[in-house]
Amino acid sequence: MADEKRKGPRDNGAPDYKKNLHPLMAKNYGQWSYHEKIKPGVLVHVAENGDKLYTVRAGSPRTMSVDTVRKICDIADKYCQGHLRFTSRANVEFLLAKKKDIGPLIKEVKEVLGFPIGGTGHSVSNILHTQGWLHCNLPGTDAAGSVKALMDTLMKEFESDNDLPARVKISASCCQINCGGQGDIAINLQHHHPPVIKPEGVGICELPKVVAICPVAAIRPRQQDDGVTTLEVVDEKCMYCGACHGQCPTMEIRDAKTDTLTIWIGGKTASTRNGPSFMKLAVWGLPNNPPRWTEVSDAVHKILDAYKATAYKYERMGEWVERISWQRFFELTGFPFTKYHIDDSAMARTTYNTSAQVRF
Amino acid sequence: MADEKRKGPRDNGAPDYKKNLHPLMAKNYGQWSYHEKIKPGVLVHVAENGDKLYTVRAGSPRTMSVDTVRKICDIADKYCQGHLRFTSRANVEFLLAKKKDIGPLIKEVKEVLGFPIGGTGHSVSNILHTQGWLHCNLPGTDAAGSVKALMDTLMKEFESDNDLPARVKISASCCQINCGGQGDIAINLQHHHPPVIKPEGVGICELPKVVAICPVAAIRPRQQDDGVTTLEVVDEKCMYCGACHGQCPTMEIRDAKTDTLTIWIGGKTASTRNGPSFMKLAVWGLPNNPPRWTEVSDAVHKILDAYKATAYKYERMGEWVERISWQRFFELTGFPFTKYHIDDSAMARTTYNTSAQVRF
Amino acid sequence: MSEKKKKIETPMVDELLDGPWPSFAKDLKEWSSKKPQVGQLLGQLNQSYEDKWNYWQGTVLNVDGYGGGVIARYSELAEEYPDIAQFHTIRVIPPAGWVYSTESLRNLCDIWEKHGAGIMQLHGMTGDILLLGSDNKTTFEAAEELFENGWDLGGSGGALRTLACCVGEARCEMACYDTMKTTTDLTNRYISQLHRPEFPYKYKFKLSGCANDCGCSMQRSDMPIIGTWKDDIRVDQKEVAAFVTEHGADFVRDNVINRCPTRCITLNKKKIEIDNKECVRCMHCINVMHKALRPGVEKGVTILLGGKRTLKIGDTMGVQLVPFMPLKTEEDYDKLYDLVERIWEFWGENAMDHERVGEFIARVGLGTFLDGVGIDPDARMVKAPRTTPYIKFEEITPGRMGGEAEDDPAVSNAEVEQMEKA
Amino acid sequence: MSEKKKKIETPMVDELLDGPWPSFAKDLKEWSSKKPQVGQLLGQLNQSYEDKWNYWQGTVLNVDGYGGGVIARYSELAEEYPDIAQFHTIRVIPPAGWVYSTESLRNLCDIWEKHGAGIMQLHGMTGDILLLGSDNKTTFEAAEELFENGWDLGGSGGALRTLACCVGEARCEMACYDTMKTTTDLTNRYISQLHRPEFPYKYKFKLSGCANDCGCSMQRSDMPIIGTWKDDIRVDQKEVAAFVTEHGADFVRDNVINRCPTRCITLNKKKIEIDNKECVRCMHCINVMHKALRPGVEKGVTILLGGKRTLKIGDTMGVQLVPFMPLKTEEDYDKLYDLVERIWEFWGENAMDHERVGEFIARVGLGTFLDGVGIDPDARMVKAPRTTPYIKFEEITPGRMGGEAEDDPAVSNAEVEQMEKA
Ligand code: SRM
Ligand code: SRM
Ligand code: SRM
Ligand code: SRM
Ligand code: SF4
Ligand code: SF4
Ligand code: SF4
Ligand code: SF4
Ligand code: SF4
Ligand code: SF4
Ligand code: SF4
Ligand code: SF4
Repeated sequence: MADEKRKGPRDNGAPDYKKNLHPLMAKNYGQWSYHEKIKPGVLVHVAENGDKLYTVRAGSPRTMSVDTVRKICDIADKYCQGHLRFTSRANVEFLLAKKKDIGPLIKEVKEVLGFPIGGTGHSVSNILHTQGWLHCNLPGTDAAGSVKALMDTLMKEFESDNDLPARVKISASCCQINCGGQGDIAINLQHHHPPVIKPEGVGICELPKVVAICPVAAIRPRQQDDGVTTLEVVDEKCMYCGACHGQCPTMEIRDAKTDTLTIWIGGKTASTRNGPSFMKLAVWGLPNNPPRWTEVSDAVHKILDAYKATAYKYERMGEWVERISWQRFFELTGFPFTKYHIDDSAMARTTYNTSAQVRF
Repeated sequence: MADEKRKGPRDNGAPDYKKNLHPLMAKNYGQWSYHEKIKPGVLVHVAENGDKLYTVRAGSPRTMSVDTVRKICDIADKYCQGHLRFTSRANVEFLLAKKKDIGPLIKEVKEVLGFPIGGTGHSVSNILHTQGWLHCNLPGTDAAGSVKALMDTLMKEFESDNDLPARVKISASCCQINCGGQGDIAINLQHHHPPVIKPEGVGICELPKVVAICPVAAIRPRQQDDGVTTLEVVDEKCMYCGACHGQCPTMEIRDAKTDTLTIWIGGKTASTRNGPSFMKLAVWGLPNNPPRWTEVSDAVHKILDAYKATAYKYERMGEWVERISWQRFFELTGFPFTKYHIDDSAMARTTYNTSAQVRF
Repeated sequence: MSEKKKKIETPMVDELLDGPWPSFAKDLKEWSSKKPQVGQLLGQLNQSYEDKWNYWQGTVLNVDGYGGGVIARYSELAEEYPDIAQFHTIRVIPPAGWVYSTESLRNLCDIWEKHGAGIMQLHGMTGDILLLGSDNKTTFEAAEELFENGWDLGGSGGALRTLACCVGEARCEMACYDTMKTTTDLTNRYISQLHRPEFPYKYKFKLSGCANDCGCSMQRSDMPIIGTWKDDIRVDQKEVAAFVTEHGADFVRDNVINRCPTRCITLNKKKIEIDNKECVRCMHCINVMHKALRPGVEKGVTILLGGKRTLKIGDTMGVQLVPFMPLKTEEDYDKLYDLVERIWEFWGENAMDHERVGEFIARVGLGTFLDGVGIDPDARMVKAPRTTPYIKFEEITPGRMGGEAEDDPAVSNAEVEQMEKA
Repeated sequence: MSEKKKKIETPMVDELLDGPWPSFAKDLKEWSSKKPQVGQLLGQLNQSYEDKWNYWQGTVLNVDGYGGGVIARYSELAEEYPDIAQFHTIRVIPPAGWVYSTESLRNLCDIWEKHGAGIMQLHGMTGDILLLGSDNKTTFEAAEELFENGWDLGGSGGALRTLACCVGEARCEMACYDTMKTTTDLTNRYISQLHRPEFPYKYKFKLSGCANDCGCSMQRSDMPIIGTWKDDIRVDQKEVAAFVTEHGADFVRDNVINRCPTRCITLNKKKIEIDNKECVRCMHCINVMHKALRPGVEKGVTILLGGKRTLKIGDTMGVQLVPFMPLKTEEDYDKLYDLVERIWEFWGENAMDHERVGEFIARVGLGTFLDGVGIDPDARMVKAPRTTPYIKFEEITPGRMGGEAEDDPAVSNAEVEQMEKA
């Protein structure tokens, strides 16, 4: 029987969420009435019956040793009736039944874990990110490291909840596949030329599959003089997306010499007000500079400064730029507007200014 | 010398506009200060120096005998110092120096020409239209006739200048080439299937040119059993645009049995407020029914009624629908929303509702 | 199909004789007493109404030295209607802004009664005077007499087309530049390009004195030229106060303040303030309060490119190419000409056959187009920058101009790499 | 490349040890005293920092009976760092909403310390618990122990992926449906599709309790399910008055009234009125005045389809497919399942390899897709109807589903016509 078990899939499915809920969550499930901010990083949710559940949000590095996770559990056992949660931005949320526990808990989180408290309200919360050089096979840059470097410069924005006009969501991705989410600000790796085919690798992948994956049919098989079938990429069709690289490592799309970082702004997933929006290119050509990527943090701060200075309250970054115009965005930040900012996709025409409206 | 002249191009260029200007236009050229409405169809433009130029706008059928044009000239000679103009919507504008001439002029325009006065301010002005069966080689419907039939039902809207929330510009086109302009409301002919190749005609046009004109490469040459080269159209690629028909009459795109009329709304060329906009499909499948096309006028009135009832002042039709939503437009007018209303062009994705925003 | 008859019956067309809107049918029916071909025209039209079918075929006819300007038609029902066997239209360039002296209009009428069917359309959608109904002989005679009287043929085919403009400074206080002069100057400077098709496809200019675009340039011309201003809106606060008094502050708020696309207007009691840095010159506030507000005094034009209607890639609109250009001095005009010629050169050399400039831009991309014409990118050219991260850096992969894939395009391949290593 | 050393130096990574934000580097460095492979991991990372180059290669490893859930990696620097020669990640399905008892978290820690490198990521972008650092043997051992403790593997490959949802009714007064239950039910019902790839490509659900979309569904999931309500916003006028008193009427006007996308709110003194027919359930007013305003009581979900990020056709967002569906009773859930299955069937049969459902819709058109899935068109599915007049009437020319052109497509040609006549 043990053997049988070992061979087949168990298909256990998802853990029972009910067993994991904080007792006050279970009791007041679907019965919450309102919430209030207590201070940055600290919320209280009040149930219809008056019950109060306190939440302390702590910034987390996402990648943790089990020792660190156990320390988190220790704190939750002490103050949170043995329950906690993580947010969709990888922060830790400590759930408390008693208001008086907030202070001691925060003290312990800071001292034991070194995690800052914040990320609520109109703050810069944790940065959504990907694997980078720590684990993926495709990255052109690091993720955890570059995010650590950038967050080090954004503590004020994380730890306050009304320093900014609205929530600012940042994400980072380490190749053009973009496992990172959309964001008010997104930092993405940018490839600059078609893949270079590593001759030693040709043959290790299924050639037809590699040919088939290319979205623009830029890859085609090619007979070499020696009779061996290899691949070639039609440069003018290739858009450097890297899909082939995911399929076959031989299609090397990365290039330590030319890969750069780009910053995209104005992404939004919420259907609030103007609705969701895609992010758009703000800056390209930033050097990929480990270990602190200062050019990136400088650019991010320029954007945040302009936003803080001129956005209305409750105006997300994309809504702000839409209002003030991209022309003003480039003026305010000093970034150049180049031909590469102009869309050239099949839908490019919908992005052109097809009106005589003009600002000076 | 006369002979020489007859052979070469004269390249006279444009007539000298200065010689054609009404004396008050010439005198106050670039020196106008403001204008006022006197009554529907009648404007006064006041120059910096106080000069006043009165304009009486009369609806015209556009297609006229020289006799009618001479009658227009007679009136202009009598009241307008021998000057008049036509508008970009083919209306006649009588230019007067004296206010007291307005009444007698209007009387004469109505009696002699039978032209109505109006088309100014927030009215339905003359309908922009094309050749139709009167002269073009491509039409699937008539133009002058269908416009006459429709305008007969829109006299109230033409002769008043504040019956509508804003200006309503209508246009009509007689094949999918659409020589008619954009419009708040546009009535266009719609083809419903790929061209049928008339065998007797194959060979009269340059085959490579016909093949080349197709925007979606749906046409290809084909060897017949008898060795003759003919053409064939790949149905699934063809979008019934009729470009090939313009190139070669053999590619018959029209079909008296299936061609219908479609109504598109919300087009706007002015960069005012929301800026220019394309018109969008409101109703398809209206029968092409000479000589009075009543189904079309019924549909147009449904649209105008809904617009009058719910638009704000100064809100052009496209701005109105954008505000109230297309969902409400279809509810208000009772027209069905079908899958054919959903864009399927390369830019279709930009037209989908990519938000959770929803009305009930 | 109906049989040949002596008297032409037009029962369906006759249903358009009455009704309040002026009837072209009635006019032509009356006129047919003088010109039998007009009666036959109505006969053929009636046949079309009955059959829902058209009976004109197109053909080509050119006046010596001209490559366009005549739209030639022959009737498929010529047996029945012999006088319209050939029934061509001559396109004639009108005076800018369609302002006429009765003298010049009568001159046209006379020529056309003499040589043609005496039917005129004032005006065609492009802006031409259309003279309907000449045959293979009278077309030439009419053209000759038109030329002698100072008229000229309009455009057709892959050529510059007849220009059109709004009435502008001749009668409109909104006008920010001289549309009539510019139309006339462009026509005359490029009259050869208008008469002798040498472009990949047609090219239309339409000119409007302000953003109201009464000249319909945005979606119906390849090169819209639209008046604008650079400095501040001129405000006459006395007139503002009068307007507010007359209409009420609520009216002003609902119809002016809240309709400004950038909300850059504020009303303080009976005084208006405009944040001109945020004004996009949309004209709305000026339209509503045209006695109180006026465009600034540093006037000029915004130049757009690539508008057209549907055929092939669907409707397009002009894209903002030059946010501001003054158009006063000769030097200003030279800059405009220079721009036009650079565009024609680049488009002419690189476009495919039958490819409008807007289609060309859609194909090669605005960025590549700007490079080709030598214009610096400006954020005002776009609503927003790109969303897709697939940026092709042309330093590395030059953009493709030609329509067809090259036989031997540049490729990256393994062999080359191997060779490099060897 | 650097030489093999006894002590691993990581000077560049070390620059990330300090600074106010918690350092994964510091954590892992400390942890490496227990797990040597973690030190080697940092060594390889440091090499990457120096070379701006990555040293992982991908490979495939599957637990028996599973077609995904393990992301297998081997190091190109295995000679230098032998203990990370194989260094896989196991994806584990978390409890819905990422709420944990410390007991269950500790259980995971224990398993992972025992069988793996003891590195966890809480959580992956899709929502999985990521356990980093097992080899070809320990992966199986870890999986076995995970299964025995009630855990299960997450998705990868052309399969249903691990679902994610916002905290919803467990701690949020905005929630309009039970995101945690729906996530858990969908996971369990479709656990086979999650474990054994049988789709053209990946399929993600993300669930958010309201339009705020804290679950990031719109652009990062194929099927966003978002809470909404059908009746009126509940207004507590006493709280409204309190809010106006506290913040002032101007604040309410600037931040609530004027920010409503359809401007359907009016403020009369200290009373708010909402024209609920025009409200688009955007949540904004409720967000700002969350003590005074609440979603209605007739709650349910809006279902969208086709969101994803960049690869291939660029970012896409969910398209509104079902404006409203209640999600309370078993019958309601059955309707959801039925919809999901119809979509999977149509997409599964007609999509190309590696074609997400959003890409499929982009290719075949939303109209065709609706037909295929059996949903009636609704004007709410679009921002606006089509602009292009090239309508393909499918009664006459059926839409093409397959990716490749048929060898022998239907054609219209002259010969056929001739034959018909004969
Ligand atoms: C905990 C979390 C949900 C979860 O299940 O994990 C959450 C929780 C709350 N969100 Fe959120 N949101 C969370 C991620 C998001 C995301 C997704 C993301 O961050 O990537 C979004 C969409 C972002 C976007 O549009 O790109 C999101 C958009 C919102 C909004 C809409 C903001 C706007 O555009 O107007 C609100 C409403 C508000 O701000 O008043 C909101 C409001 C809230 C409230 C106030 C809801 C409530 O009544 O409890 C919660 C406390 C928020 C706070 O931070 O002050 N939450 N919220 C997530 C915390 C992430 C973090 O650690 O920072
Ligand atoms: C005479 C004419 C120009 C010409 O050179 O022929 C003209 C003349 C005037 N237009 Fe126009 N417009 C004329 C065609 C247009 C067009 C083109 C068209 O009709 O196809 C448009 C653009 C339509 C569009 O957006 O699709 C046009 C959009 C405007 C607007 C902008 C309306 C808006 O969207 O807000 C104004 C401003 C206004 O209404 O206050 C305007 C205002 C005016 C004013 C008030 C300008 C002035 O101060 O003199 C003129 C008198 C208008 C009246 O009718 O009350 N005119 N106007 C055209 C008359 C056409 C006709 O016979 O009906
Ligand atoms: C006469 C006129 C309609 C009218 O009744 O007013 C007209 C009539 C024809 N148009 Fe047009 N177009 C006329 C203005 C337009 C306009 C409107 C405009 O210029 O403002 C357009 C849309 C704007 C644009 O340029 O896109 C227009 C877009 C077309 C097209 C499509 C061009 C395109 O690239 O999309 C064609 C087809 C072609 O060129 O191959 C076309 C072709 C034709 C032809 C020559 C049909 C043909 O290919 O044989 C028609 C000749 C009819 C005839 O018997 O006279 N006509 N045509 C207009 C010209 C009169 C004039 O010179 O003033
Ligand atoms: C681990 C993770 C990033 C992270 O650090 O959190 C990740 C990592 C990888 N992603 Fe991803 N993706 C991860 C979430 C995402 C997301 C975000 C999401 O799900 O919300 C996206 C964008 C949303 C979407 O689905 O479009 C995403 C879009 C992709 C794509 C592009 C898919 C597309 O159709 O556009 C690929 C490439 C592919 O599938 O061929 C990809 C492929 C990959 C692969 C498997 C690379 C490969 O092809 O070998 C990466 C494995 C890295 C590793 O070593 O573990 N990953 N990937 C995320 C999964 C963790 C988890 O299960 O919780
Ligand atoms: S973004 Fe690219 S490199 Fe980074 S984790 Fe995703 S697939 Fe890997
Ligand atoms: S990078 Fe993308 S576009 Fe270029 S060959 Fe590879 S798959 Fe094709
Ligand atoms: S719309 Fe078509 S049929 Fe009508 S005039 Fe233009 S080309 Fe001819
Ligand atoms: S109708 Fe248009 S799409 Fe169809 S074959 Fe002719 S040119 Fe091509
Ligand atoms: S476009 Fe402007 S300048 Fe020209 S007529 Fe219209 S309002 Fe006057
Ligand atoms: S012209 Fe338009 S943008 Fe400028 S202030 Fe007036 S309404 Fe606003
Ligand atoms: S999406 Fe809505 S229900 Fe879910 S956590 Fe965010 S605010 Fe609450
Ligand atoms: S939920 Fe949004 S749309 Fe509805 S009333 Fe509030 S702000 Fe307006």
